[in-house]
Amino acid sequence: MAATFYGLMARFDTAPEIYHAAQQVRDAGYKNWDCITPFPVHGLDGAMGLRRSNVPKFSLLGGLTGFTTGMSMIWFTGAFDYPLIVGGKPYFSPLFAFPISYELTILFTAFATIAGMFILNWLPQHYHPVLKSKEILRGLDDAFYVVIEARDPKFDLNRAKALLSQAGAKEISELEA
Amino acid sequence: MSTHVATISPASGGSAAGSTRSVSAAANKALVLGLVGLAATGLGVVLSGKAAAFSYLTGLVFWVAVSLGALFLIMIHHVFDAGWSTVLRRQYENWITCLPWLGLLFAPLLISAVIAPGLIWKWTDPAYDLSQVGGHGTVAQDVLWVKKSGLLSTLTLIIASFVGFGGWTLISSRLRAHSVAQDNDGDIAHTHANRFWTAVGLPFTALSMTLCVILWVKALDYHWYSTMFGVWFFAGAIRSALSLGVILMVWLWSRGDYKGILNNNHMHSIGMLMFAFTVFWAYITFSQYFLIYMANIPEETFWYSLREINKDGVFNTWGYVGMFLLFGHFVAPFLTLIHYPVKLSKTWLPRVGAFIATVVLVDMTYNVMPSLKNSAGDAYPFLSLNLLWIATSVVGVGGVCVWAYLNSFAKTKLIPIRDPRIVESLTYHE
Amino acid sequence: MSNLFPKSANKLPLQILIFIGLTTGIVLAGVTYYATPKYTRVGYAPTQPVPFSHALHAGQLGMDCRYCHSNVEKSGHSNVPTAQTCMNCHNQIKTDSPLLAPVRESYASGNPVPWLRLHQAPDYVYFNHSVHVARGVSCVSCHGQINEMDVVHHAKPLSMGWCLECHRDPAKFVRDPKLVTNLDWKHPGGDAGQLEQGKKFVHDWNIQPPQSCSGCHR
Amino acid sequence: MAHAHTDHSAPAILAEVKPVAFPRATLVEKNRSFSWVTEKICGIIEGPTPRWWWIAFAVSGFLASFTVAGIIYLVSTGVGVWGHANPVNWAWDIVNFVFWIGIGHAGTLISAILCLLRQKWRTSINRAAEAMTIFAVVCAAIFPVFHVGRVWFAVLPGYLFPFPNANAIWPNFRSPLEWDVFAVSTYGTVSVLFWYIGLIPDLAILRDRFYRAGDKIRSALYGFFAMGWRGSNRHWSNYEMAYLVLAGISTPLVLSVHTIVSFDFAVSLLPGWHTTIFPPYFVAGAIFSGFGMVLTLMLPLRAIFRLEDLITQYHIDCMCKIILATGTIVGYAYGMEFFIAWYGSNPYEGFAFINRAFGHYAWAYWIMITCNVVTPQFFWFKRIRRNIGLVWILSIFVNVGMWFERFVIIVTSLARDFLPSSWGYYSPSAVEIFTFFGTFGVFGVLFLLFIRFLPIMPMAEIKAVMPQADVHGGHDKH
Repeated sequence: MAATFYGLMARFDTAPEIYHAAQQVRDAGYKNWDCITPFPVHGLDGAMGLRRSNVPKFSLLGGLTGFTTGMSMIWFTGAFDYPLIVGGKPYFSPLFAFPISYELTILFTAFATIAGMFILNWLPQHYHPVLKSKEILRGLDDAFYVVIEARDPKFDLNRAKALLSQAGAKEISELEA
Repeated sequence: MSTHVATISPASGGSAAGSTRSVSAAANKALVLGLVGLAATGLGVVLSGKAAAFSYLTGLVFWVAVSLGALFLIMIHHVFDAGWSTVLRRQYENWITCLPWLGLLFAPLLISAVIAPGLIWKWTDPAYDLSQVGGHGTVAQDVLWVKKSGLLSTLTLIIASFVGFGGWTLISSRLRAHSVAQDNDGDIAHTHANRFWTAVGLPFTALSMTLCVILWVKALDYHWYSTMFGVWFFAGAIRSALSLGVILMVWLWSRGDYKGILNNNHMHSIGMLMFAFTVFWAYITFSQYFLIYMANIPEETFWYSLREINKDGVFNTWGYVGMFLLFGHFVAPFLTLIHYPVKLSKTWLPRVGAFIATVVLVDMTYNVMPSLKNSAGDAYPFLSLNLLWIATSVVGVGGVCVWAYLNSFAKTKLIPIRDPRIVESLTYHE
Repeated sequence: MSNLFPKSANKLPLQILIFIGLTTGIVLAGVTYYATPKYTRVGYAPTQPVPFSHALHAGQLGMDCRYCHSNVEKSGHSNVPTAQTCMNCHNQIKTDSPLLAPVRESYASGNPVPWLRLHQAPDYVYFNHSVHVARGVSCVSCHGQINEMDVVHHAKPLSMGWCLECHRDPAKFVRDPKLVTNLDWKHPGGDAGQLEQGKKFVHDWNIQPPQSCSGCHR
Repeated sequence: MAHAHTDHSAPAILAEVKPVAFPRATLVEKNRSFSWVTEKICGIIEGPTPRWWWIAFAVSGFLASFTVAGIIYLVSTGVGVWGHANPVNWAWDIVNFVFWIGIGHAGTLISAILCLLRQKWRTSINRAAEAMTIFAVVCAAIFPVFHVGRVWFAVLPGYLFPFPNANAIWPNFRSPLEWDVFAVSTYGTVSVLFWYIGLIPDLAILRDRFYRAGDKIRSALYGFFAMGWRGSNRHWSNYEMAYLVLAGISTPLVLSVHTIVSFDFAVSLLPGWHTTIFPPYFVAGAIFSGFGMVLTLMLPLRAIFRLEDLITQYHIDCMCKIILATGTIVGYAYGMEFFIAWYGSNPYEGFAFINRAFGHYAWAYWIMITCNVVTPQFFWFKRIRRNIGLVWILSIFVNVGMWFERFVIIVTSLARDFLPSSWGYYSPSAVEIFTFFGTFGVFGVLFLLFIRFLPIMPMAEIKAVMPQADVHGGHDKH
């Protein structure tokens, strides 16, 4: 099976190095590229030109769903389907429905947030070219990488290599898909 | 020590001297405004008696809340060894110089309890006729007062108020003095001394504040009780003090003093605190309401019923105030402050702060004024002449507080320049 | 590692998710269907010590239910007849039938015939037959077409939800008390007629079946 | 320093800024490198199982068997095997439930609230604390589930969770016990999710390390749960946002859980239970006991695994101070309850509190006061905070005190309610005692499995707060 070319992977050794390299790759106008870091490097999002994450939109949707579910469930069961007087309380009141609606808001928000994170990251993805590289074996310990994909419209092997080595890459390797 | 600083301060630059002069002019204006407000309130007492007295209590307690909140924030700063808030701390240290003045302004209420008992607190006059407020017999015949008479008396009221204001004045003056002294000698001992005063001050202030507000506010309707009351007052105090902090910071920034000092991260952090205490207030208030609602014990529910329906079952205007508090005190600030840009905006955050401070005032009004009942035992409507006297009291007492603040402001450095955390605060980023 | 996980592994999580979803759905559906009295009790038809046929006695011969279950109108408990009741007839008819031996034995000894009980409300349920019968709830509503059963079987689930169907809307079920033991009777006006007349009964007799917990769980 | 900021637009005052030196503690001592962190934490999992682990595991397992035996006996015999009788129909089961739930709270507090407050010192303890939360919730859940005796009723659809059923009824949503069901199950679920999300990057590291070491089975096992994490910054961006949102919702969650637990009591009319300060007071107490438990667990771990550079004296100081603060808040609440019991002038209420302090259960009350209010005051002193052994002992006192707090609240109020004719005295049965102490074994077993098989500290997060992680190198200007 002929291995297809996926992209370039360049190693950097420190957080400042990858920060500056990312700025250069961003300024060179690449779109399909990424940084591989062992921890979330503070400020790297800006250096990569990433927009604010969309996860909170999922969370908001989940939260609203949860609260509505709670309130309508308690109304339906207590005031509509089986009205039953307990403790002299009305069949339905937002007050005593609040604790459970509140918990469901949180529960659904949590589900939606995590689902949102997985969907936006397109995870789980146990197979990935980056994971196939020998480099990654130490990658999540203390090394930082820039990966530029071949499918980027601006991609040109030599120019990309030149850019990365100019940015201070310690080692550049090619990844197969 | 402060006189020593005052001699140095003008030497720090021509513009500083100029702004000091304008500050003292502003201080004088504030004092004049305050005195006018106080005079108007005094006139109100002559004209409408009780109503104006209650309003004065509302206005005064509101400013006590703001100032105690500021005191708490200073102490919380010290106890957490906080870094970012160092630039703001000095403004709070300036503000709390008003505490002795607030004590002085409280004196008329204590005097009234002696010379005109029953004017505000029914129980200062055991012969008070409860039928005026929809009850039976006199206070002395009320078994609930008899049980509590050990606490609810003019003497304990005076002692508690003295201990409260005295202690707060002592603690606040020590905290401020050490901080200011450090500007000169750069001695780390002042930081340690402030931690000591915080360790003493936090428990003392928490307990004395609880006792005082129970006597001043909760005991207006002395049948009612709630263990949450002190915490509720604390929540309001912190919220109004944070609002004050934002307003002062942005005011100093727009004046030019805080240019290069105040950055977005400070705004964001104080915005987050405002948000957090919005939720805290809601939590406290909801819990109190909810537990009383669920348990449905008449000795407790009457306090809320009074603020919702009249004895004849008609919904009264305080019910709308209660709904306003739900939305204005919680929902609106919550939805506003949750937005990231609002917390950074030097236009919007002070406005939100001013709004929150106003709602804290409404909350105080909601707690104090319905205790002023008519002969049927119903609360006087919200929209009445009382609001005018509340306005004059807030302006009156507030004028004096601002005057005290500006006086202190003129005498101290803008920021605590030798504080161990000052650089961390100046270069603060999240 | 990608060397460890083949490309097809990327589909695995989704497959697992679908599998879990389906399993949960099936288990829940199963519990909802099978773990109910409707499934576990309806159709229960044990062999009785005497092969007594309700179809013969109540159906063909037209005996009234109350001839044997004589206390049903007066007592909370509907009685199973003693051997004496059986012997009223069977001392004259089929006196020697070997199938009736247990009845004769019981009659002689005074020990009851060991009938097996089908319809049994749990101990924590208070149920009063007389109240239901007196307010026009027919035997057929709870016990089914007994008059057509050779061997009695459990016809209705007798679950709490089933009780509530009537307690929430008695008008669909109540009839003239004179007709309660007429198991074949249907309102001549059909469902609409039943509902109309039922509403009138409910109103006139002030029928307020309890729906609170303590109505039955006393 | 400050001089870097004195540009032309800055006010003159900045030229005067000259702070007195008072350095802050560093979070990772001895200037360690990133790989040192990885090696240190992964080394615990990769190394051979130490003998003490087996011993501890055997002891915990033995202890846990008490709970298992107690529960089997309970289910096969009936709830009568517990010491409950009129008027105390609810005692150790709910005491233990609230106790364990409270223990769990520190985990969420450390992970969530300190995350929101940007308290970076949380990083080295949050993983273990979150694990502690989950295991504590497991131990807590045992009691309400099994106190019903016929335990299948607690899990059958329709009884606790709304599900169409043959009885055609729904759970009673007006009952605080039903709120508990939702609160605790939400809390358990969200805690597990939060914990798992935090684990993903670390699982990926273990996946790669085991692969490199040639252990394909364990690599695949960790790899499966690592979900193909590859450290992509595009992923980190969403991941951090999700983590922040989870922290943001866990904060109100953790507050609400103990608030709702407090509602179990506070919405009732029983003297000593109905008091409006219960919600914040329970939350403070929960955090108090939770941090007590964190110290109780982390100090031995720190000594065994030589984690002194990661759990520094600064961390211990912080935790001691939180214990001091929350203990004092709890003390305030005790005082407020007592005061308002008198002020409210309800004779039953007044009696309930006098009875707590001087009645049949006074011994429990004074243990509570000593452990919860007096003990933390020692943490005012730096010398005591620096004495690790003493801190550990005091933290155990905190745990004991908080158990007694729940005992005092629940049992004294029930044993002496309105009618003297129905007063009683409650003593636990042997089954109850064994079941409760067995839960420490259950907890121990789970915790030992955790420290053996999962990274006890979040490597990625620790690295992110180390000085080398600063992209400006700590000196570069913005």
